[in-house]
Amino acid sequence: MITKAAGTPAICSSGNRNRSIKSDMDIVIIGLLLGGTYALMAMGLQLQYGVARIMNLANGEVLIAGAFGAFWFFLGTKASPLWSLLFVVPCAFGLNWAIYRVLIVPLVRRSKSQGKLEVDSILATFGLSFFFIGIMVAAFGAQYTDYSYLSEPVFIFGQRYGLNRVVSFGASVILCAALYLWLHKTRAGLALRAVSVNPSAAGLVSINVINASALAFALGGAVTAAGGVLLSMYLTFDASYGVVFTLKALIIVILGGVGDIRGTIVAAFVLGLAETAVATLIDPGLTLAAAYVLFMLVLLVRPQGLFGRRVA
Amino acid sequence: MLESRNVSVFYGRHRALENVSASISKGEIVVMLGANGAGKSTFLRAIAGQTQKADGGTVLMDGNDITRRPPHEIVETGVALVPEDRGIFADLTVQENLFLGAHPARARALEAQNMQRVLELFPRLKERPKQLVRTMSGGERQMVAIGRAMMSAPSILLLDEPSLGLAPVLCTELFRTLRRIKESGVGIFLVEQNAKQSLAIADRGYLLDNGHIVGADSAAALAKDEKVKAAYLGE
Amino acid sequence: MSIAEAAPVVRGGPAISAREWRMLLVSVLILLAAACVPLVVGGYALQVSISIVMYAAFATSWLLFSGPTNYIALCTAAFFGIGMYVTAAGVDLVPYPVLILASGVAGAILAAIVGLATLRVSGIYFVIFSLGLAELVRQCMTWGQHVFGTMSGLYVTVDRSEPMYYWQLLALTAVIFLVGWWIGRSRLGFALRIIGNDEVVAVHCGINTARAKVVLFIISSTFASIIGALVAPRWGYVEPVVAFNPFLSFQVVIMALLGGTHRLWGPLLGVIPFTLLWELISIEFPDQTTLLLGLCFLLIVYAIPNGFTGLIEDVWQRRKGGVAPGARNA
Amino acid sequence: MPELVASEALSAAGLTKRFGGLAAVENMSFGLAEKEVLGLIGPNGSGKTTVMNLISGALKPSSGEIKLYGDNITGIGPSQVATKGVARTFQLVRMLPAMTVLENVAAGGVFGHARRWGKELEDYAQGLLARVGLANAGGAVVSALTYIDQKRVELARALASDPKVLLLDEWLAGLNPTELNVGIALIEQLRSEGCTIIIVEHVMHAIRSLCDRCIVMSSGVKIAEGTPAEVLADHGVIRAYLGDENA
Amino acid sequence: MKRREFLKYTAATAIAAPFVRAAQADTGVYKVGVVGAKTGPLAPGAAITHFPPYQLWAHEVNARGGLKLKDGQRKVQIIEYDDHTAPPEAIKAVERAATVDKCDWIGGVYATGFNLATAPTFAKHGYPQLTQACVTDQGPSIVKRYPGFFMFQSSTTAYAKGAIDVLKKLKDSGQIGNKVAAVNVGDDFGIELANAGRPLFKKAGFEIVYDKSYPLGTQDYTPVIKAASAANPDAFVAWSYPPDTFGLQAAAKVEALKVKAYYCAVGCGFQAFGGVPGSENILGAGGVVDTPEIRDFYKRHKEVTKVDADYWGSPFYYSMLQVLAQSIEAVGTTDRQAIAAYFRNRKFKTLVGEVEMPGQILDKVYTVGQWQGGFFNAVNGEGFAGSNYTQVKLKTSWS
Repeated sequence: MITKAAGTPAICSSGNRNRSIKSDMDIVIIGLLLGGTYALMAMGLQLQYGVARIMNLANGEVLIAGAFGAFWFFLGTKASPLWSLLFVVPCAFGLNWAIYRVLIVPLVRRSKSQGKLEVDSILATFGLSFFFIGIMVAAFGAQYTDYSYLSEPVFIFGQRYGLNRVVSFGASVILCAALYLWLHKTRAGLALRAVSVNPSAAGLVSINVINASALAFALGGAVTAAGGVLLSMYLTFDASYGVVFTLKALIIVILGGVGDIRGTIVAAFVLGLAETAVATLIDPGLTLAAAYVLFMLVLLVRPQGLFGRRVA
Repeated sequence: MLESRNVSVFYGRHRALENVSASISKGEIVVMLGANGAGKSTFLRAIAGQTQKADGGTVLMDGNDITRRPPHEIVETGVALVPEDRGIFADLTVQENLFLGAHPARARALEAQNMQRVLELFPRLKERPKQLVRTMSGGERQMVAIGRAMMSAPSILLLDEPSLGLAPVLCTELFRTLRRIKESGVGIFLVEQNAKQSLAIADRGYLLDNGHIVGADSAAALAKDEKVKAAYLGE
Repeated sequence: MSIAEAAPVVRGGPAISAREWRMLLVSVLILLAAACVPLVVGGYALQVSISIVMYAAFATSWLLFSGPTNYIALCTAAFFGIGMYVTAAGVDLVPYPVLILASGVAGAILAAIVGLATLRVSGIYFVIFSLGLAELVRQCMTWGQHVFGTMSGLYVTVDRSEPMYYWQLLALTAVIFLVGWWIGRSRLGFALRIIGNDEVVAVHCGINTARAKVVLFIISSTFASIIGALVAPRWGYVEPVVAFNPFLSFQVVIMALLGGTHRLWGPLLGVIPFTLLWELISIEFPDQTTLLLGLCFLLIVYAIPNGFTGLIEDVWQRRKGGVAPGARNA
Repeated sequence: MPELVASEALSAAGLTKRFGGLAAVENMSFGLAEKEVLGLIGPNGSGKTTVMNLISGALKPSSGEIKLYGDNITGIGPSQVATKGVARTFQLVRMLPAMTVLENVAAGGVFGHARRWGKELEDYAQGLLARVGLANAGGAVVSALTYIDQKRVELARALASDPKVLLLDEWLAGLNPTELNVGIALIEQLRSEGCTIIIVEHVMHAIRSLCDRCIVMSSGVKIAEGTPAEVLADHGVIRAYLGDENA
Repeated sequence: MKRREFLKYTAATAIAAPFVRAAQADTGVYKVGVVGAKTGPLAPGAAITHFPPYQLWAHEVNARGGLKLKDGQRKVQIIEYDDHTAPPEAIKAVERAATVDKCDWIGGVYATGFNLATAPTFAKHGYPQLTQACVTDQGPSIVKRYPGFFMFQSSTTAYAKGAIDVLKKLKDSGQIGNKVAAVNVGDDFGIELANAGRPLFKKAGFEIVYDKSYPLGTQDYTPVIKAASAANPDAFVAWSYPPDTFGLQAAAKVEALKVKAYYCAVGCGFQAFGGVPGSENILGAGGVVDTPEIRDFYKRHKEVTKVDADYWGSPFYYSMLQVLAQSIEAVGTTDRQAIAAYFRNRKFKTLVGEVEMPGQILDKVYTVGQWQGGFFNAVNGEGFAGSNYTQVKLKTSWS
């Protein structure tokens, strides 16, 4: 059993020899589609961590909750799970608003430094994530859920791709663009960015920092849950699977740089492309390891992330 | 008119301010002098509702009690603070900083008008609206900070050591600008180390020592006062 | 370890004061009392006791690094898993005691590499990286198992009685305490207190802060790996999913924080009540453990922000008629 | 590049530091003789503090080199520089808040140029405290100290490593006139004891009374050098520093 | 109550509570401890395969009045413990079941590693360890080490061999070619199956044209499927786990992977998998022979536990409990050693037919099943002499 199957390496390399422009294009498209998925996972956390400055470890559970919402809607109505966005998003917004007001504000008030707040919020939201898992296990059971909606091929450059992934990529692009425009072109968005950049000065220009942070946190939660709805169309999930998403989102947010939504988008796509390239060109077994190595390299070369601000 | 009556602030058991009463009206410059750690910054922060709330006394703006209001509400009453660290948004552009200044509801209607006024005061800001404030020099940042405060259409401007870290040549320019702002009808409450130049443009002044007001008089009289000369003018 | 005591001496130095001798004596007595536990209890109570000493060792070794540096390390599971794997891989080849050492060495090497690479980055980045470390090691491990065609799970067959596990872990805990005490008295400890106060001042005082942190990280991680080696035979079978379980990392942190990170013995105060509480929940509400555990986490964060040691010190201060609450942190 | 003189304690040659495209310090060269007190003056943003940070190792120069008694210390990092014998104070006083006054001072004497430990360290730190006028404050908590006393502690901490060169970065800033006199007297005392010091200051009369020699910087370059009296009389200096109306 | 007193009281209760419970011994019931993951990575599998059979069994035994012992009937009481997918917790849970709750029986825990980790604890307290959720090639040596260990399961190799035999038959009859693409999840059972499979593929005359692993928790299987597809295999074999079993199927469906045989391992037997469009004619680990009794079992399972039983573990789990019940009633007491001695060498009639455990390892399992018309039919097995397996169909369509 210890002996290695002879001939395996040679066979594998033959696949690589046949690489062509077409298959390189393939990597790019698969990578982009995956990047769209990652952007959906990470965008909400960016708002919560970048603006509201709360490292929310229960973020993945909110995503799973959104996915369950879509699943149950689909099961009950047989209509497109995308319609469930209409109630999942407002619910998630309200829930996260409440979490911020009830659980986070006391931490913000009592902590004397950003570092202490970070530690407190990591632990509190970790506890919260357990709480959510407990509730979801009780409500939905612990089994795997998978309903493969729109699991049919679409053709791009003659290659087949999952329609659900393409749809969610489209939604992700729209969401990213909308968030970017909102943050950069509206007064409310500017106010959120101001809080992100310098919360203590935001009060000086009549921004209610607590409210603005609550808004960002709630918005982040809503975006995350929306991501959950979209991802549920093609990912298998269960009540305690959220931590996988949280970890991925954390890596993307930090890779891109805290407080800059462009960074998150770029990092999501870089990661998607890198993972796909590694999976296709080197070995699928190393995809997740590659993600961490990439993360480590960026930290070494540019600790503040691709788009991040240098901390003084 | 902005008025503090018997304002006290404690840090734990340490008394930073005790029974400080001071006032300022529109169109005048009032300077508060005091050594390091006398409590000058604490006083401004207490008035503006920043972190340290007043533990005793009242703060009135045009007769309304604003003592325990949060900072974002105090701005709406027409009191704008430029703290010692400037309170600007270093990672946003000049233009965005100024727009943010006009975030208070009271200032939104006047945004265009105020913008014009600020750019007239600081022509240098007009040249580079898209520059990130982080990349600017100390003097330019101070302009952004004061400009940002002016955008909120304040009646009273609170400035915490605006000359700190500025070279003498920039200091002179700054005080000239402050005089012009005053002439436009805004009251300026100035906390300063630079006694000589601030007394030169001020109408009145207070002396703060160890959390207490130990003197109050017209600027001209203070400038001649022997005690002031010894303690703050180094003569 | 970082609360000021207004004594006009530089803490540390070669001479051991009378107070320290007394502390040492008390510690030895407590240790001896703890060593008698397996002679008195057995079965389930012994299992709980083993849990307590294991987590005491984990939390105290975690504190060695995270206490003075304020870096929240979430990589206990990574080093623990390494220790287990080294033991499992070599159990049929070399004597078990050698493996315990080898586990420590393997952990130290990994810690050195990781530490040199990441301890330059600050706070939150380190937290996330450390959290990802267990995952990274696990991925590399499983991929290696595929490539080299070995089995995924490894059997560890060393005969040890339950009391033996207890004594081994207790002895290790004692060693960790000794090391912690020694660090506190050494130049390294003094350097760490300075770093904890102000890192900029520290470098300009000539302290190689990166090296100090790496050394500490290595010491702390080595112990976590050794715990892995000590516990591996008890599990009997080692596989990646359970050896690198990230929950362990969080559990250790929450226990240490519950106890308080200002004192070397702080984690002990957290480990004992938390383990008992955990058992209570598991027994009374086996179906809702996750939910209730989440609530306990929240409760600890909100109700006991400075841990039990913080609570005790506040009470102590108040009794001494001193400082108003909260002023301590000002 | 100027030749190094044997007695030179510190020398900088062609020192340049760029942040992005902006040159904060450009091609600075200067020497510092043993037991000399050198003043570094100039308007804000002229690069004085950058020079201090380059010497103390807090910043790495883009080019140029710094030597300490002929030993190249360019870019070796702040802790190494401290070990080689350069000690500094900070523009805004930095205390170790959770440590006693004595420990604050001792912190400077364990890891730097001179390394002491145990009883020897304690005695030495106590001696330094006495030297800066805080003989009885050793057990106090630093937060209880006044501003000037905190400055004294910081000075004692810098001295604890027996530095070959002492860097004082606006050490007098923020003191009121009475305190200022105390501060100047303290540095005067160090000078008479034969310390080698570089001072960055805005307080002109301190510069006049303390410095053997002055370097004036403006926009990152050296614009004048000489005795305080000479440079302060220089027209160019006055224009750059005090503004046209004073010229 | 003053705060300090309150704290004292709380602390005392917390410390004493575990031991207080021990004192309350119930005599009228037969307590069965069931330890498994309710949270963590293994929870989804346990929620389908591990806990429900016990619930169904207890429900049915109690419906007929309980277990018939010499001193009267005893109702079965199930006590479930969550091990959080962590071995130390599993060890403690078993210990708790044995010493605190004083269970009359403790079921084998969930997953191979956990059974091994808890084996010494079972042995120490004299509890036989009858387990279904333990698949390994090390069975004989484990049994030798722990005489109370009974595997109601077969070896890893049996499953790999079963799958490869099915493919070999297809190849030998000329229905498919000899090229096979094999992927596996980089974890535990997946790696073991892959390692067991490689030499077997060679022996069966297959050429492995693609052989890679992918990590647990991969989010996109498109690259894996596309790369496998590029190697033009005739058959695709995934030694997979539930989340990736689903993910690979979805990716294969989109890619319309052109293989005539598609196999995936764990999770293929979940009812949920059969419900996914495109699962028709997919091969997987497990399967059962379609009988009215089995159909009735699935119906009862759903009614009682609200969970769909799977087509691999569930029927065997239930059969294992039938064996247990028959043994207990035959012995007539709660003497665990006697019960174990009883089922050690006897044949039992169960849901899956007549079974026994020679060498303490089950003599028969269904190794390969295929989804056909909403039922996961057994197409291969081991030890079922003369069983009429369903004919294997080729995978012709993904819709």
